[in-house]
Amino acid sequence: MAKLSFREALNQAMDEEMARDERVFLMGEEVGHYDGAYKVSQGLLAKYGERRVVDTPITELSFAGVGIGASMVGLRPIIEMMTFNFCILALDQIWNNAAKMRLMSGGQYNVPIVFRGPNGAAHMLSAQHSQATENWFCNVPGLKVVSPATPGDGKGLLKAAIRDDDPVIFLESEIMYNDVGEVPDAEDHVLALGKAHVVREGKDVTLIGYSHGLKAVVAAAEALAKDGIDAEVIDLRTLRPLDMETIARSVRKTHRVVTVEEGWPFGGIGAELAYRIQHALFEYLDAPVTRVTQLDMPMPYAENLEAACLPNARDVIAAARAVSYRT
Amino acid sequence: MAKLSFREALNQAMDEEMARDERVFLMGEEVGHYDGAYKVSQGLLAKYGERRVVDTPITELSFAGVGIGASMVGLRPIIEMMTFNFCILALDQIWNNAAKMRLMSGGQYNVPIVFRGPNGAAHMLSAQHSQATENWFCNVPGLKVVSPATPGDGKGLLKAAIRDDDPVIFLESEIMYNDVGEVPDAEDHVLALGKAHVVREGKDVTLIGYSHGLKAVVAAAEALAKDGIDAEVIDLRTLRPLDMETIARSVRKTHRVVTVEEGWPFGGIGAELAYRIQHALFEYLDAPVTRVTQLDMPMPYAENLEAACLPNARDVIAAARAVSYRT
Amino acid sequence: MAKTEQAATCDAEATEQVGREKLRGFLQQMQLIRRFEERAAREYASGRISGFCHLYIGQEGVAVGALGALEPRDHVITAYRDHGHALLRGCTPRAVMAELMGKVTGAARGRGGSMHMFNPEQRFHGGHGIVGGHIPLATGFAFASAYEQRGDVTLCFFGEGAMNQGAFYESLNLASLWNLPAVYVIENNQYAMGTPLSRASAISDLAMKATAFGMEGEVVDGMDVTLVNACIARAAKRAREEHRPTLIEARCYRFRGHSMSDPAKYRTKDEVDERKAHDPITLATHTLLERKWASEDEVKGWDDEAKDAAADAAEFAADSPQPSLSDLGRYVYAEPLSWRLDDAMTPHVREEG
Amino acid sequence: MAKTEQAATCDAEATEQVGREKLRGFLQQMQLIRRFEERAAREYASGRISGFCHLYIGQEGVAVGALGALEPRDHVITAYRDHGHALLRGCTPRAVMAELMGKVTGAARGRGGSMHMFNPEQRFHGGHGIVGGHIPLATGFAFASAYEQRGDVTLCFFGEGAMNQGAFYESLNLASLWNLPAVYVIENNQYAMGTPLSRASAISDLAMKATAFGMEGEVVDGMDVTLVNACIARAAKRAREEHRPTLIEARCYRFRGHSMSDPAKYRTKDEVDERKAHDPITLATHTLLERKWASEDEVKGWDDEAKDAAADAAEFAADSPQPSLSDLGRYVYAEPLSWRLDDAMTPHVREEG
Ligand SMILES: Cc1ncc(C[n+]2csc(CCOP(=O)(O)OP(=O)(O)O)c2C)c(N)n1
Ligand SMILES: Cc1ncc(C[n+]2csc(CCOP(=O)(O)OP(=O)(O)O)c2C)c(N)n1
Ligand SMILES: [Mg+2]
Ligand SMILES: [Mg+2]
Repeated sequence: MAKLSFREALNQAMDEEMARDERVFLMGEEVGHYDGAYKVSQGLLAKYGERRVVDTPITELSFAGVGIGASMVGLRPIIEMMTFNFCILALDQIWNNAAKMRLMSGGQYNVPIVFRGPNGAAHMLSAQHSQATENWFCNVPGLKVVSPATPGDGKGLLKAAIRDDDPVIFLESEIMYNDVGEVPDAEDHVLALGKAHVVREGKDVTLIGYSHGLKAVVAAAEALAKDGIDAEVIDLRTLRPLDMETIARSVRKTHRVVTVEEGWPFGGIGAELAYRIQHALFEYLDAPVTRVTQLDMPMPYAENLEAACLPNARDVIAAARAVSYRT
Repeated sequence: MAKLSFREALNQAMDEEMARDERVFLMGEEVGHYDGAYKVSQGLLAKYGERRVVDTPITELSFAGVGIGASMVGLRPIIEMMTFNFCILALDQIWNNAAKMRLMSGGQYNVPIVFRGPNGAAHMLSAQHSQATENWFCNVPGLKVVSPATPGDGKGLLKAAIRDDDPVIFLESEIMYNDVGEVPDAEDHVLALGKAHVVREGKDVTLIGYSHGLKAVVAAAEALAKDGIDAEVIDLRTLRPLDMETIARSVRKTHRVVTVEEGWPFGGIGAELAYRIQHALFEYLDAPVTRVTQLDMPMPYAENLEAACLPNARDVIAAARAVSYRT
Repeated sequence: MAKTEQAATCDAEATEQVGREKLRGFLQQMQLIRRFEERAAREYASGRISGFCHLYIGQEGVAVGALGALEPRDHVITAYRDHGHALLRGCTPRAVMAELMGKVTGAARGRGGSMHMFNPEQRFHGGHGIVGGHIPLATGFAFASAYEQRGDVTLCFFGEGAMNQGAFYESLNLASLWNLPAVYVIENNQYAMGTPLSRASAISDLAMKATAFGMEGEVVDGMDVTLVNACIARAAKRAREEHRPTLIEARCYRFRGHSMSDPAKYRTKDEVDERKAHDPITLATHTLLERKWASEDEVKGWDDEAKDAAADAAEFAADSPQPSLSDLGRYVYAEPLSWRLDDAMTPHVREEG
Repeated sequence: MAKTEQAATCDAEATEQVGREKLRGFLQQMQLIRRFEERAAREYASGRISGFCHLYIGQEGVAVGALGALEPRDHVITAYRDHGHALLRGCTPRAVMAELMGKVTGAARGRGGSMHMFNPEQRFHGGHGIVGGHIPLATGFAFASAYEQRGDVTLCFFGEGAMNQGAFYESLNLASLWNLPAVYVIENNQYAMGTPLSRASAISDLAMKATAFGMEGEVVDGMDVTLVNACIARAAKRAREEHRPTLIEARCYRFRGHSMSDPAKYRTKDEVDERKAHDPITLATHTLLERKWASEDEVKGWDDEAKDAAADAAEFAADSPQPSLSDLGRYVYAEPLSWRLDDAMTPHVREEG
């Protein structure tokens, strides 16, 4: 297995899919001549030229729509959002056109498009540039939502997203691009969408996370183990649709759940997981599903306030102890 | 008490607040010369003139921003969304500017603005015109979200929203404007935001609804009563912040909860309620919190499919029976 | 019909260019759209059609003249006032009427309704409800044409009200910057719901918006099908051969309210009557008659055929079944949804019928 | 300084208009901004400032000339490249530097950071991070002025990259349609991050965009503080007296990268050097010296004062405390949040320090 950074793994995924399928192209702000604001598209312009690596003006609404239009007539666009903060301007296109076109036309269109880019808070970027956007997409049927936690998953899931015939929102962590991880050498490393991954087996409590939040989860699981609490760790990988089977298998064993996300709490991933778990597995639960989230406020700039807003391993440990009645 | 339609009650609320406070004005598409797409603003142009009842071109993003800007420098705008479907285009202004300005400036601005208009599916308006938008606003801290179920509440809550110093999203049901109800004659009928209302006391199961969904809830409660199930009915009135005290009081009594909403399920109001209830009242629950929602798909046009997508009293009854283990 | 002699006719030069056969065809197309929509209005009144329903009556010259200038491989997209464009692009009257009635035989299998007709096989891509929201899609079709160097062209229709949305301006910039083969047609029917152009746009000469993006702009009389045809032919050629987009303001008028529920009190009867004197159908009829390119009988015959087609469509639609409830979960994703797999998503139980 | 004699000076006529006192003031303001930001860059390099930090170095002539043409009651708003505008509108160097370091003594109590400086008391309304997103807010300030017939004016700054956003076009239409007292200033520094104007906009003469909305458009050399001052004075007068908006393209250049993390490889050193020869500070300095409106010693003295102010600000900011964690829930709503009331919102437990 090769050791690659998240950035390199995603770059490889795009590169391989562009080489494989002429209909795949990349479009977005600074993806070409600048080699990507976060350098995820580095080298692709040089390799594929301006036809297939398209720099856009700052017009999120319209280039999102251009991508959707192109996908309706047979192309397979990858639209990079410089960061997902800016996708708010494009939501009309993504929600009303990408998500609904198939239904509204009675099944006459595929909309095989991927919107990808960095998501979530980075470091001291303040309120307008620090938000986890997954909740807004997960609410909307017609979309699939993916958010990988490791370079290997990033590559395998991005390739799957590009090949998928439905619109996929692909959320990368803004602060994990330099993270290095193992990436399978397999000619075609493609992971199925909609499948969660059991990262660590355990019997006492189920910790569910994804993307950057998984780091706090894994760190918490290690700390808990030292303390005699054997946590099972699930990486959701795909947020919509949720892999309830994998989750149910775990909860039937542990009877306790903590969810971790970096988005706002109200109606977030934790809320949805809590609903489904308590609904489907009521009699299995020995404690309330407990979520760890960003605090319910816009992100402040100051370093100490920002750190206080974001969930960390200590919060996860506290929640795991609480559901284990070991506080 | 006067009997007024929802439309008249909302109109009165705006009229009274405009008369009371020169800083209040109404802006939106067709609010003036057309007297409102749904006639909620009927007569206001004639009474207050073009200065205070402002017709806009079709530019949701910008007139939302104009309202927010005006509110930052001392005015108190009411921005009508012709329907809330179109607010998607304005979300950048509402989320990034209205919701965050206070925090981002360290408390130097009030943003006293109301965005109001019809919400939810009406009848055979198809996917782009039939959605309940509350989940998107409830997720975002900095906003308050209100959705009245009766003309009387509509008037009292809209007046409160206009007087509130924070941005309020005020969601009216598109198909209830003709509904007639009692509206208190009191000179100043203002209801507090953030308070739920117990519509019917009961001891066996708590049914939680709001806006148009409350109709199905009330009908279900009546049917259940005949069947020996005594349901308590709670009208949320305000969706953000949620009045957990009123809910908790009820759940401690009934031990069973059904939530009803016309929005999509993933991360919806029902999910959030379920999270909070199971978390805070785990030991009180005798059955899983169960939600009734729109089906998880864009709204199809055909009458039978649309009806099948929307929750109705039968669904609520079935859910109430299920949580009562009386199926 | 006493005034036939003095009545106005289509532009002489453009009429020559269009020629006898094509103009006869244009009239028949306009008649079909007109009669079809008159029928739809009656079905709406009778309750067999519901929801929003925006009639194109009065504006037929624009779509007919414009689409008559295209090749079959070219792409067409419009807003919610889409029955005419749909009928011209291979949606049968039956399919359009059935869609209006929410039947499974409809142009979108009953999922779309009046605002969302589609026929991708003939490159008619809808039918869209968010004002201005389809303009970026059109830009995307043109982008794809350029990407694949296919030489086809995209024609995008929208109202003068939509022109105030940011999506319009952003798209024009992209189209001009990237040399896309797109033609943007503002159907300026003077009103956006109840708002006249003067209360919505800072300028009234709309084609001038093109200069802000360094592209060609043209104004055309949208009530004259021959002028529209010539204008779009020029623009399509520019797109196909020079890879340059064009913005066109087609001045027209809708004779009915904005939608079936609009009494249109914001304009006078006199104003409407004056505009009706320039009915694109009357104009084309007089032109054909004056030039003896058609007889009164022929015109009457075509009109009867149009009425018959509309009646047949209504009957077909009324007799068609609603979509099956068992198909409820289809067309959300490529794989049909099966709610049973995840009953937390509250599968309502619904019986057929 | 050997070339002082031949060096370019500000426009003669505009310089006369501005006059000695004002031009001396302008130079001092530009020096303060320059030295302040150079200091901020060093603090960033040393790690005391984090996040995004966009320097205005090279563009000072625009803000200084423009704000020098306003009255105190007028409103000002800009994007994230806002340190200069903030300093000119009453945010002290200490408050701006403290904000950069995320301290409670900052211009936004440490909540905003580099991109979100505010001083509503002097009608400086930020500091905004979404490209184009503040343009409708500016339009709203102007709307409020018209609503209250106060006679004040709104000046809105944004980059040439922002001009491609729909919000820009929508706002221009509203401002012109409603006769709002607004002046929109495109600070065309030639690049939006790494994208030169030519790859983002279909036209290069940006003031022409005004014609699409029937409003006045002007181009001005943004490196000459006197020309900017005259141009904005005209536009502000038009806004105040004729209630008409103006669009201005101020041609300028940023000498540094887009933000602290941008190596700016998309342009050559030659290009940058050539532009630096037209440094607005050099230009104003030469003008003052040539006219003997200031001595070299004076200029040097002001520069030293600017450096001292920056140093003082850095020291003050470094010594200031972070916001108190006990205030974490403030400024979300008018009433401070108390998470205890609703512990389901996961109040993380955080100790001070
Ligand atoms: C974004 C959005 N805002 C508002 C509406 C409601 N609406 C539907 S049609 C219409 C008027 C559009 O006028 P115009 O573009 O001139 O087209 P016309 O109806 O005249 O053909 C409005 C305001 C909408 N569908 N979408
Ligand atoms: C909506 C949005 N898209 C993208 C960005 C990322 N971004 C920040 S600044 C910038 C370039 C803006 O260029 P310009 O408007 O010319 O201003 P300048 O930086 O040159 O002052 C971009 C793309 C953003 N902040 N907001
Ligand atoms: Mg119109
Ligand atoms: Mg720039």
